[in-house]
Amino acid sequence: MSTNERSIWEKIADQLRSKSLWMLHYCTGCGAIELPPSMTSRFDMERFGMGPMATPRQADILFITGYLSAKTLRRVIYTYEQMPEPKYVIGFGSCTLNGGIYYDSYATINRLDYYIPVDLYIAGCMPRPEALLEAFNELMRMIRKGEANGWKRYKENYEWYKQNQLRSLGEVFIHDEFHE
Amino acid sequence: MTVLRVIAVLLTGFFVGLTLEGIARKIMARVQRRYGPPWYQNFIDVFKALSKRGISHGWIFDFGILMALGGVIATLAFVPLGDLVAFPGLDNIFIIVYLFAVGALGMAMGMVGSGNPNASIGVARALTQMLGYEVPYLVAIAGVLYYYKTSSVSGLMMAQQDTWTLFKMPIGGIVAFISLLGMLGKKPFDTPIAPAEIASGPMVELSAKYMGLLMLMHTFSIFVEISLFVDIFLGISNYLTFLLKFTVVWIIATLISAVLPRFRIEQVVKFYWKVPLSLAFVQVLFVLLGWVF
Amino acid sequence: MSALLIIIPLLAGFLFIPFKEKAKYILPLVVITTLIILLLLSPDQTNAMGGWKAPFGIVLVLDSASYYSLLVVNIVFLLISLMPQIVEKGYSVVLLILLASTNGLVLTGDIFNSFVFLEITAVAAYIIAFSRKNPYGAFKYLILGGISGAFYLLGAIYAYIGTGSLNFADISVNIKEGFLPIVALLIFIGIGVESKIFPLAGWVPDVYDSGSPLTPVILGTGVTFTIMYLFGRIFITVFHGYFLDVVFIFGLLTIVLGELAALRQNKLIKALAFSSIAQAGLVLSTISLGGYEAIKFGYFHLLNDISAKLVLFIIAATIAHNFTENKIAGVSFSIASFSLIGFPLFAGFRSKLLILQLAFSKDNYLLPAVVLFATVIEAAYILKWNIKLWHSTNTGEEKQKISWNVNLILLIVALLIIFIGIFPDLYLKMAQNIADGLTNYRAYVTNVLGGM
Amino acid sequence: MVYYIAFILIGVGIYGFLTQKNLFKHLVSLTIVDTAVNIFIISLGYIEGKEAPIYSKYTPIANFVDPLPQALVLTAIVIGVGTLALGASLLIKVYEKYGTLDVEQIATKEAEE
Amino acid sequence: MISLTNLILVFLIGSIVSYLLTKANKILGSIFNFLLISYALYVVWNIKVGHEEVLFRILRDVERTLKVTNLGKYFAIVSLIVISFVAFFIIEWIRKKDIKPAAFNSFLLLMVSGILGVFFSNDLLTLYIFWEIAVLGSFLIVPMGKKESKRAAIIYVVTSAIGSYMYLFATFSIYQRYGILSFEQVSQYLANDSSNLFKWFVILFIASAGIAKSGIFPLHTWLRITHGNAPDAFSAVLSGQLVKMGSYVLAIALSVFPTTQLFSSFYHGVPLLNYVLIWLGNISILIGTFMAIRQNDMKQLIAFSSIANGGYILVGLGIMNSIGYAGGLFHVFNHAIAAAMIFLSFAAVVYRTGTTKIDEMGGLIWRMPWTFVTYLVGIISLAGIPPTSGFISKWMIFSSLVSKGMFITLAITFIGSVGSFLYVFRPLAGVFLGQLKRKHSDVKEVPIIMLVPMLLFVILTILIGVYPKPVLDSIVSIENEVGIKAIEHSGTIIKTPLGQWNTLTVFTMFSVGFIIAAILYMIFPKGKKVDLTDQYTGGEYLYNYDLYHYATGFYRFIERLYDKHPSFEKLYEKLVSFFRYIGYFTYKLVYKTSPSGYVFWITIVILILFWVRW
Repeated sequence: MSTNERSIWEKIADQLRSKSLWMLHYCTGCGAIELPPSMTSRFDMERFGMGPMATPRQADILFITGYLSAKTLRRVIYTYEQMPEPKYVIGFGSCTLNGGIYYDSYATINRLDYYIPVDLYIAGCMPRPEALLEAFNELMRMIRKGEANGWKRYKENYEWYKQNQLRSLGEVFIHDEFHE
Repeated sequence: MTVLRVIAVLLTGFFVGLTLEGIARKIMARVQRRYGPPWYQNFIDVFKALSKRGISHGWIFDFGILMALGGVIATLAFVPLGDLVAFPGLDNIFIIVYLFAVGALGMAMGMVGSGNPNASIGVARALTQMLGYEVPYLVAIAGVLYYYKTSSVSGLMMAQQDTWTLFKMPIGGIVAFISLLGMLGKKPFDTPIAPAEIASGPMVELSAKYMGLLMLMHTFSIFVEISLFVDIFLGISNYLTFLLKFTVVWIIATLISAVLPRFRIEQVVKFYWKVPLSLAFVQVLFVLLGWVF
Repeated sequence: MSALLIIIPLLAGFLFIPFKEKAKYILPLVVITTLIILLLLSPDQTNAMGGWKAPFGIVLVLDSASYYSLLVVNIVFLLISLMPQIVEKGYSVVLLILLASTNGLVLTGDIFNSFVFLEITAVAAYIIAFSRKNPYGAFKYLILGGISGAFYLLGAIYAYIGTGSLNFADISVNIKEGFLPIVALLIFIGIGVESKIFPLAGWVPDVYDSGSPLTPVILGTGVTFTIMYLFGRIFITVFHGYFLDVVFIFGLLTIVLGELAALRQNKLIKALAFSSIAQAGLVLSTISLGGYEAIKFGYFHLLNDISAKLVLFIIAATIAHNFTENKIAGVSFSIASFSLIGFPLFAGFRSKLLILQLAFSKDNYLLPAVVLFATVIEAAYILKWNIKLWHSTNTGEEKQKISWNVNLILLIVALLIIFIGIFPDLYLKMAQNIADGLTNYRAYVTNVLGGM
Repeated sequence: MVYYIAFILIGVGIYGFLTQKNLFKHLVSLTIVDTAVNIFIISLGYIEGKEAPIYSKYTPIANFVDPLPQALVLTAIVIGVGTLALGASLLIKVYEKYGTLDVEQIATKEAEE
Repeated sequence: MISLTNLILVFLIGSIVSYLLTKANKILGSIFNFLLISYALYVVWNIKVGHEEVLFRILRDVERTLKVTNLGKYFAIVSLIVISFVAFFIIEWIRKKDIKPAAFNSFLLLMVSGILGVFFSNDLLTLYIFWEIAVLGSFLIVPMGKKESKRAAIIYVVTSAIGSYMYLFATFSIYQRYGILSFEQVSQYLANDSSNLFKWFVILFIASAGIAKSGIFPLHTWLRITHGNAPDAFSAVLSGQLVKMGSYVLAIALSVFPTTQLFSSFYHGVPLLNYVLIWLGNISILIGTFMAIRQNDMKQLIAFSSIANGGYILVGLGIMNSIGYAGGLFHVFNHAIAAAMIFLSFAAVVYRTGTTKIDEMGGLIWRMPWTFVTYLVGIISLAGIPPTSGFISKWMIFSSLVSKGMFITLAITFIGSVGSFLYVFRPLAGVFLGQLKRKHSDVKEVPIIMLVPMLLFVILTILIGVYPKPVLDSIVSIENEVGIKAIEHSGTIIKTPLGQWNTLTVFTMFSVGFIIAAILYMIFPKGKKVDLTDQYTGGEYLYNYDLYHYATGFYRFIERLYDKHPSFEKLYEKLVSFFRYIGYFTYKLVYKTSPSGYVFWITIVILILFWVRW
């Protein structure tokens, strides 16, 4: 079915999903330090029903907070595939947008979007918590509207994503002499 | 007639349980000087979790969750809420405590069935913690049973004509409350679900629907534990006063857990078998000698 | 007439010295003839040797006790003679002499004559003990036997001084009061060495372990029975049970320390040697409880022990490794060891039960405790051997196969043990007769001295 | 009076056993004990002023010492000789096997087996 | 309907027949075994109580009789159920195992003949005789197991010999004092006997046989080695049934000789003797539980749990009020069934994987689901969790302890029951759940013949758990026979002065809860089935999932608390080596010395006798 007609149940479910988003933040690079202030008393994230979760199995949002090298990208893809359906990805900071200050380095990847579907980007070389909260509210609105369906895109053109990933990483699962 | 009462008990368990959990999160937030989620946040979380498409690790994983929820629902049905008693003659204290073990075993079996070692470590810790808090709790309760000469929970409640058992046997009350904290799995004693150490322990492989069912089971089990404490120690109460006492106990428990860090698992067992067990034996000695206020 | 029982084996022995090898086939014939003669004789008769009347000459007494003991000893000899495999090359001659001296020992009514026969038995035993490269053990046995013979002789002489004559009946009737303790002590030393009492029986393990199957079998069964009979004859009929409380203490010591010593042995034959020491101690302490019942049950237990020991020693000496090849021998070995311990369906259980019941009826709580303690230890080491032989993994290097006739005899004895376990009155009747003969010394005296 | 000599000899024999290390000496002390017992037996029968109990034309009236112990001693001596001979042959075999007659060395050799 | 003596004779002859049959063909022999044992069960089932038979005669004036009492019949039925199920299991099991099949089958029948005799003997001596036959039968089978079982057989026989010989000592002192041996007469004579000391001595010594056999505190060390190493199917019989013979003798010592009348009440109506025995039971519960938590070998783990449950039965029987006694007897039934069920599932696991170490296995549920179900229901009953029968007996013992106010015993029984959750869960998580080892990936389920008895056990446990009427009726008849006020129960409701509960409503409520959960499960979207290696590993790539299994040192954090625990096995080994040293000392001193040593001993004896006599 196309991306935006949704059954009545989907609509209600999206309402609920937007109200309680559980976040698995993949802290790489310098973005991780922005999260504690957004959770504690000044910018209280829990007001919106959001909270950090330890395992991808229970997480709704995969929150990638910085540059991704080839090695860490494999982990991100592996974790992304372990998350249950309606899952959303937020790219935090310019490094996920277009490689940021490491755009020309041999190790990092430039656009996160080629490898996993990103629903929302937050620009800024480490944006402040206010931007983070603004982004969360924006995401909630998108979910309510039914626009945040990156996971559907991933499912529909799965080969394209997989092909991009293999092109840049060689292959996701490494068999070398270190791992018998 | 009993069917109606059972449904009433289950519904109270569901609604009152979830609202109180929401209130607990609000109190926790207020203690940390922040606003905290709305009181109905837990309802949303449960329904959101139920609505997602998760993953399952084979038939034992599903059976474990069903057995857990089924066991706890069965236990809840037997617990008298004030004067609302689903099975008047049959609510024996040992039945409730051991039927509760069915739920615990079901969850343990399901989680370890998932094959993740974090889950096995979490379950091993949960069982050890259970060994820790169960013994002083049951000895204190046995003191009360011996004093009132009946082992049915509603009978115990009715027996507190003049003063509450909490004032009649204060040490027993304290021991039961400490064990209650252990049972609830709140902060000082939440080693099995330690998110930082073993990735939320048994719940590591629980995805959407199973997570929702388990949150339901968690609420029902909290409801069972506290209502047991309220029935036995806090005097006669009709339905409304029961809920009031329930909320007071729940708030005290949340306040304690809001400020305390987490025990290591050996410390939990050592603590429970040093302080509460000796207190329980002192209390039982008093009951034997008849020194009851 | 009863003298024939001694003469025939003696003559046969001396006749066959030149061709020792063929003597192996004569032995069974000789034993059968003695048995036939014995069956022809009637139990209560005395024969004066050389016409000299009782107190002066040597007298051979054949009352119910000696009749049945002879029967048992000869049957044991018959069984051994039927198994030529275990008899060494030239040893059947020695066996003949041993048979003669044991018959003499049982029959004789004269104390000096019993010394002579005791010495002949001892000498035959030394030779048998030396059967295969065990000179040191045999030498030690010789020294010990020599000393005990000397003391026995001293005792006999003191008895002679005390009563003026050497005849048992005469001694039992009119020995002077002062002499009895010294005589009893010396004779106790003399017999103690042979009947494996605790401190005196140092020779038993080394001799029984002499390598050839013949030594433990004949010494453990035939000679032990004769010595026990002699012990009964002297200490009960002649001394009227005078010295028995001391023997009781020594018996208990023998049981406990015999069993404990067996725990440590790593060779089967040595363990069985200690077990036979302990069982001998048990028989002695039961007899020394005193009274007709005690003697009867004592000899009943002795009979059970001998039948079990016969089987155990033969198997222990011939094949001392696993039973997987020769199963029948294994089965009979297990049956014999279960009867030794006292499991219900076997003979040992009956005798142990009767001994316990007797000890309790005499308000003696020490003996049952010791017996039960000893049985626990005995169960430990005998069953250890049982399991080791049944389940030992090393497929024995020398595939020693038992020949069929040995197997057959062992099986017969084992089935006899089970038969006695269920219907004990065969052995019980024998023990009863022996006990009768020993206890009523009035009949013995009148029988020997002719009511003088 | 002769008793005391007999008992002293027995004491000597037993002393010989307890102290000597050489096995042959044990055999010797065994014979000492045997002869001591025989002497004791003989001394019993002696009566003052009587002759040796041998019938012959020189001794028509039976004025004899008690003959019985003397008869007994005969057999006792024979038996003593028999055991001695057997002991000596056994000692030869012991010597062949252990190469020594000393008790300690034999004990050490046996311990090695 | 043949008489009992003929039945026992049939079994004795049967053991020889089954030897020959199994020599011919393994399966035929075991089928013959099974038919014979189930025939015995049929005979015992509808034998009427009070039926007497005279047996052979040992001591002159006391004849031996077999008499069917309620107590004996109950124990016999429980034992024969266990043995017949195991016999059915053996039909398939014996084909692959490398034990000597012919000897195994014949000794099994010999043991059963001993057992039949024990439960129906009417006096102390016949009981001893059949007891020894049963010990002989089981002794011959135990060494057929692993290498260690050879030593285990010796320890087993020595411990049970100690117990039965103390029992024999007491029997003879009774016989010498009163002249009679049958139970009724002995209890009458004991009742009006004056000397308290004699009564104490007699009852304690008779109970010592029970203590030795059911692995209670002082004589419990043999259980670990014997159950751990005996042939797998036989350890089911060993712990399911032979231990119950010990409980039978304890029941006799406590209830047939009514200790409550014999002795004055020491604490709330419990005489001092019972109190001592209860404390022995307590210590064995503690030892059993805490040692079981440490074990890594699953069979030894369940062996320790048999020690703990033996302690439970003794505590139950010791209380002697109507509820406690009924609890003890019911627990005999539960533990027999649960232990047999668990050991059969272990036998199945060993039949396929060949090892009993928990950390060498894992994830067997995906290959052997039915064995898992048996083990699961077995541990639910062993741990005493409501829907199964295990809970009923524990509940009775708890309520009787509370009504008697014995709080330390109560605390220890709670430790025992909660501790049992821990140690039964260890094999569940280590062996059945978790990651499946690669070398076990081609393991198949056990053949059908082995599955049938296991699943019958499952049905039996749940059936009795929901509808305990048949077992409760026989317990009521026992209690009337023994003279204790019977518990009143109606079908599924069990009433006690403290409170009552209905097994049926618990079960229905449990199933209602289960259905509600199932409905919720159906409504919401179905989870995608994921295979075992798709785990959350903190984003890491794992290549060898065998290591990703948590089983070694499952409760290491508690074990560390009592690592330096006093071990009684070492104590008894020191004792044995002390005895051995005495033996060695005498051997060296008296038997191995030179000739001068011998002469020295002769002179010593002469001197002593001289000194003593004059």
